[in-house]
Amino acid sequence: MDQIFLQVLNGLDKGSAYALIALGLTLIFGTLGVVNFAHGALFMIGAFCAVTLQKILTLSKITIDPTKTDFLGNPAKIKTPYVEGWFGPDMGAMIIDWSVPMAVLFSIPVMILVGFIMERGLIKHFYHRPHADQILVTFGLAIVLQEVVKQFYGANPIPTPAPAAFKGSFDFGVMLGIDANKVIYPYWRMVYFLFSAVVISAVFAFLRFTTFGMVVRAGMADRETVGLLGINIDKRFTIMFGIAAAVAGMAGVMYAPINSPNYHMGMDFLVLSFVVVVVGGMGSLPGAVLAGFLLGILESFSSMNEVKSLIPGIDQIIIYLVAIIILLARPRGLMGKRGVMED
Amino acid sequence: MTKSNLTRRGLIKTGAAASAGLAMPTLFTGNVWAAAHSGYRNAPTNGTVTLGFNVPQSGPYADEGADELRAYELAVEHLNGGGDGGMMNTFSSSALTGAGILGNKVQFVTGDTQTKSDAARASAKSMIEKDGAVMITGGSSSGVAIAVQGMCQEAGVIFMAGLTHSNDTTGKDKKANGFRHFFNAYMSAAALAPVLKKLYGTDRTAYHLTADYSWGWTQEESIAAATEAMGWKTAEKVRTPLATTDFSSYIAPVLNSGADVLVLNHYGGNMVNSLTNAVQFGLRDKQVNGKNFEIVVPLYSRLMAKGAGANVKGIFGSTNWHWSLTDAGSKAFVKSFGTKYGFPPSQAAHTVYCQTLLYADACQRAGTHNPCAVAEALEGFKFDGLGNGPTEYRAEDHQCFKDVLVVKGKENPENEFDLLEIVEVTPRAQVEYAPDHPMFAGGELGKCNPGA
Amino acid sequence: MGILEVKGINKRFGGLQALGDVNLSVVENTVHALIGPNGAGKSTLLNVLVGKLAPDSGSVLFDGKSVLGRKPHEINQMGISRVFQTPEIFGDLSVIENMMIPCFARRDGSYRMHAFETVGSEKGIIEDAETMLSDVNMLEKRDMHAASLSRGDKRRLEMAMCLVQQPRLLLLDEPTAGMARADTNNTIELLKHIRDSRDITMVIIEHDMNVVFSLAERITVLAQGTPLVEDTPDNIKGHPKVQEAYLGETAVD
Amino acid sequence: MLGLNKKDTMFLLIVIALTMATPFLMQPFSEGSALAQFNGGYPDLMAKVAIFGIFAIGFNILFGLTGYLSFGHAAFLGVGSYSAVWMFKILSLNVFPAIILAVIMAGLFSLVIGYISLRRSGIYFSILTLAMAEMSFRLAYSVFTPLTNGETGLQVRPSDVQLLDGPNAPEYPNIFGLLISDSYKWEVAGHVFTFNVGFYFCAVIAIIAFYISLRIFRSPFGMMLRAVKSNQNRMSYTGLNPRPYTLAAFVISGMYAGLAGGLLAVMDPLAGAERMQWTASGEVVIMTILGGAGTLLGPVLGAGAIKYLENIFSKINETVLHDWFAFLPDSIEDVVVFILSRFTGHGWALTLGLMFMLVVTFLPGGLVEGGKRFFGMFKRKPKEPDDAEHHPETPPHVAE
Repeated sequence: MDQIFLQVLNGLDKGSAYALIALGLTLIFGTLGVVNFAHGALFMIGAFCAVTLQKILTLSKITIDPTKTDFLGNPAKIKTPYVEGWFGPDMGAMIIDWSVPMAVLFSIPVMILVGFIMERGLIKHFYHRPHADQILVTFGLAIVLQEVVKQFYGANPIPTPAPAAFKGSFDFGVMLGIDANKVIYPYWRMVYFLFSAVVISAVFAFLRFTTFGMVVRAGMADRETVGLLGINIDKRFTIMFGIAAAVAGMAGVMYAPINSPNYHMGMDFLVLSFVVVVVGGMGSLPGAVLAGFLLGILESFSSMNEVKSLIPGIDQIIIYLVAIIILLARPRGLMGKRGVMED
Repeated sequence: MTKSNLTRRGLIKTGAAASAGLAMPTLFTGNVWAAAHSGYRNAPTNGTVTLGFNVPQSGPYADEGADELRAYELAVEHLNGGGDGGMMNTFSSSALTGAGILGNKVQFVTGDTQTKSDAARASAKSMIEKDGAVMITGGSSSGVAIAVQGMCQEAGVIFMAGLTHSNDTTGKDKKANGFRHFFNAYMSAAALAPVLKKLYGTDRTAYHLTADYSWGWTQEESIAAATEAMGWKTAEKVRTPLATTDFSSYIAPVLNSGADVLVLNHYGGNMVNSLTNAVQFGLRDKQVNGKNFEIVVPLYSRLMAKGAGANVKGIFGSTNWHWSLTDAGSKAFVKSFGTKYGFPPSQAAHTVYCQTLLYADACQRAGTHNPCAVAEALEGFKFDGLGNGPTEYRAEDHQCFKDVLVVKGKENPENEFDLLEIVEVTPRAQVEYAPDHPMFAGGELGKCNPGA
Repeated sequence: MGILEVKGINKRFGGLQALGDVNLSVVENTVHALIGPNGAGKSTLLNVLVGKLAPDSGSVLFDGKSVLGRKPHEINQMGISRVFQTPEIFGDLSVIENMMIPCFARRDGSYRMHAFETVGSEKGIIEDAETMLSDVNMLEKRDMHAASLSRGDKRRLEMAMCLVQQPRLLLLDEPTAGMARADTNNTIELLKHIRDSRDITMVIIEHDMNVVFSLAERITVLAQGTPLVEDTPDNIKGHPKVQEAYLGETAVD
Repeated sequence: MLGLNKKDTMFLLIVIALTMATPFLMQPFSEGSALAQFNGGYPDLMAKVAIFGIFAIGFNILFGLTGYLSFGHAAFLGVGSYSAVWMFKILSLNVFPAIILAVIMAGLFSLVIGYISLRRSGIYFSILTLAMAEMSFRLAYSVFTPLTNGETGLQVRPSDVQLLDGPNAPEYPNIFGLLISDSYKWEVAGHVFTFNVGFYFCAVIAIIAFYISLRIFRSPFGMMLRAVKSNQNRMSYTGLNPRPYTLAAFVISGMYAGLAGGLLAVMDPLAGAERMQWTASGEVVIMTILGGAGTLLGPVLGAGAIKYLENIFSKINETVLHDWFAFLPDSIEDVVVFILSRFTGHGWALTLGLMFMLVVTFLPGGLVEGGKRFFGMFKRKPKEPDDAEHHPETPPHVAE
């Protein structure tokens, strides 16, 4: 029982990352009609926003300390972050400690800018090209983006820890009256889950309650009609691309403490997030979120020893297996609309 | 020459006809390049000898590959008499003089393994077939090492393995043309076990998380055997898919299992992520069975430790070599590497530097690059001064036997490279095994292949 | 008994009764028009006839055999061809290739893997295709890209593709929709020519009453998914019920 | 000749001539010259170009003709390789049983996957194929290790006893005793040309594969496949069942992939699981698009371009660059080398990504279209109607 509870927790957490990425993908697909294979790269760039901010905050003044030696036996160079110089050691250390949450704010303008450049510079030339071309050019873009990041940051993962306040894990066992240690869950992962819930709700609220959102939703349903009303839907769609990029970016920033970012994490998530979108139904926002959580939970359950001993290797393939079954049983995914992407 | 003539027979004919006026025709069969003259493949010509450095330049191990490449360039510099000579000065064999190998200037070509066995073989082939490399070295994973080793055996060149830790490289997949300086999973286990016993006692229950491919399995097998031999129990052995990035669902059940030690048989990105996740779950702050919960990472690498950041603090593992060693060889190597590049070398850099020197030395002593003679010179070769203390290339399986370092993540690093501290140097005798040990059985060296 | 017998067809979409108890009998070698206001269920009925939609109940017999539950290509192989509202042709292929494909379908059935013949060696097929093209005055356009044809030519091509199969029943879904007057008249002439020159039954859905009354021999009026009345064009013109339900105030001129 | 009209026969003859002359064409620079680095005329690369050419030609029959974008074709390549190596292990080191089994197994495997995946179209089809291939890769890497030898790759061991081979049979893949790895080197005027048995074996098979693909393109079947891409709806209402056509195309292209996989094993008897990964499937997509989807020669050009980039560009390390630009003043040399090294050596993937993006954006028809435009600039006469590939009556210009 407690195991099941634990794996549901895990699944929700995995699912939140999938859902956030899939949400952005679906926004782009629903509004612009573009299949964006570079979306995983946006997630990766988001994570590297956290890395970059951390690097900026730890930019250091170098002083020579003759009393110590470095690995070559030369006098040691001591690095003191400028931040510590400006705000005092304690305050400075705290600022550095909180670099990941701060990077969320930092990432929003960066990601919106990246999104605009991508849309205006590349994607807009592909609105009227076949989906295959869109897939291919964004796939090329994904390769380029990850290689560029690799040139700057190397191939190794870069640790970007969460603030010390979120260290350790919460013991649900104690709370629920089960034995201690039976059901523990890291604080930061709970933060991640809550964060994604907030972002998902914000996106839905934005689309539901603002005029802008209503126009966009109308545009998603029927682009031509909205165009006939004299509303410049293209401009709004460009902004939507920026928002989708920001959602992916924030998902990446907050994910950085969970797994140290590396340049190919985008590709790792790309296939998964596409499977999520397709399972949810191309173009359906609730479908993307639902499928994200569903696949996250299924993935967690399949990694349980009990399940693995029944079907060896099931955790290797569960996501794909589920995707195949769902696509065969429900051709348009869980909540997909008819006629989308069937050309 | 007409197109219709382009059959095999036609080629021989036209080749012969054309040669009369133009150049000496060379007819080769059976894998041979310059063999017609020298009796082995890719014999040095024009006073230069070409070595092939086959390292991952793209993919997750690209940084280790880059570090290996730095060490190779340094080794080539030293072999050609440049720089400060590095470990050539401390090496117990004095055959090398800084005048290249056998008087031939050392050149090198590089290739990208992409950490895929296919790509690695292709790039090794290209170095052998196109660039005339007489020796191939490098790699940062066992799958690649075994694949390339097999290819070098077929092609008839020497393979000096880089970072490869699987028992199989010198076990069931060993080859006469292949040599490994790096240690292996069995040695890790044998070195770690006594330390773990001393630290954590004999009444422990281990939970294994293992990368689901052959290297992971051999390490899991080795560690489980070694720890069980000293009284530990094994609660569970769980295989994790290679592509896993989030290990939470594998780590969450650990505390429930009654285990009080978590063994992470992961390497590279897997290790960084699984360790980070395990620490996030706060496992190390927990008490199980009245004992502190512990995590062990049998194979450590400083570059990976860097990726895991502060999470490595206080966690035990083993490593082939570490820059903080204070013997003369290590110091010389760190000095020349650090001076050239500005940071200390990794264990991957160290092992490939040693391999290059060892190869050059063997050629020098054998008086030829012929793989069979070189192999003979390496087999049973005892040496010292390369940073690991007295070392021997065992003739039976081409595995180096030397002391193994047990390290732990340093609690208070003094600088960004100071991530691991050496806890114990386990002497060679403790990690040695018989060539026909069951974990290594099933393979044969076969005969050396000079490619002729 | 007609060549096409539709009995008691019902089809609901959610709460909407798209077709309610439709009965229809089409006599062989006649032109039968289906008319009715928008949303009367004409296109739905057509989709049921070609196997695109499955009705909730009822039966459709073509030449005594049921067409329900068969796939579109099987229904076509029974001898039913369909012309769409917007011409459905192979835009990426040349005009002659467009014509050859139905010729192959007629000769070889729904699937045959002739991968090792060359198209050029299929003399009989090419001959049939060219004959049909010249029948519809398009022979000089044989090597054009079908997508680059004018709309009228696309319609012509589509009809030619259907006719070359020598179907026993031709279904036409608003063949003149969106056409200029001249094109419409050409199409009427073409259809008349077809009607008069071969043994073929046609079911035609049309809004343009000019087209309907120039061609049809029987007319069924549908309203709200149910046949209102079926009669000859002359009788339909003056039928009060039809005037009320469909033609409204403006009677046919 | 061979059931082809005059122009196609000419086209085929030119392809044959070019293929046979590959050892010269890919080795334009003399040994020891600075540009020798760009020589690609060594057996492994030449054979890889031929093999991946076969793979891409097959993929093009599916993608180029029917428009179905499969992201899982690497799985069939992998199946082909594994089958071939198993044949080497248990039956004979002669290449023919290996290749035949590779094609059959890949055909069966693609029949199953195609039957399931072709129930959907568009991106749903792509995701289904991707999912199945990725499952195959992951299982091959882990659970199926007894069958595939997992991470290390399946290889022939000395302990394997080939049932059909006698005691004196060669220990390496061979064509009835003629070793695949045999090479004839011809040194002439500073050039070294290598004629390798394996390459010519692959080349002959590649020519046969190309010929078959040419016949399919020109056949009624090929026309039907293009009809599928153009308008499936019309196809069904014309009495044709699109499913068997697409399935046949899928299986044919799967068999091509299996053949390529078998040949990979012939050239190098090791089958690694990575060659089944979705990125490997992506690679054949890139090859086909880069060269020109739907054209006959495009896929081969694309395969050549990518394999060349991967093997030659990745070897241009900073030391090589420094050698080249040594004539420059040091400071400029460093800058030039720094910039260029971003795109060569370890940066070759960046070049690949950029090149791919540029081609998709500006040359949707791929290199073939680029070539046409290039030659079009020098032509005085107006061009023939666009893309002759689609008109059997007007066969393509031979320059394609």
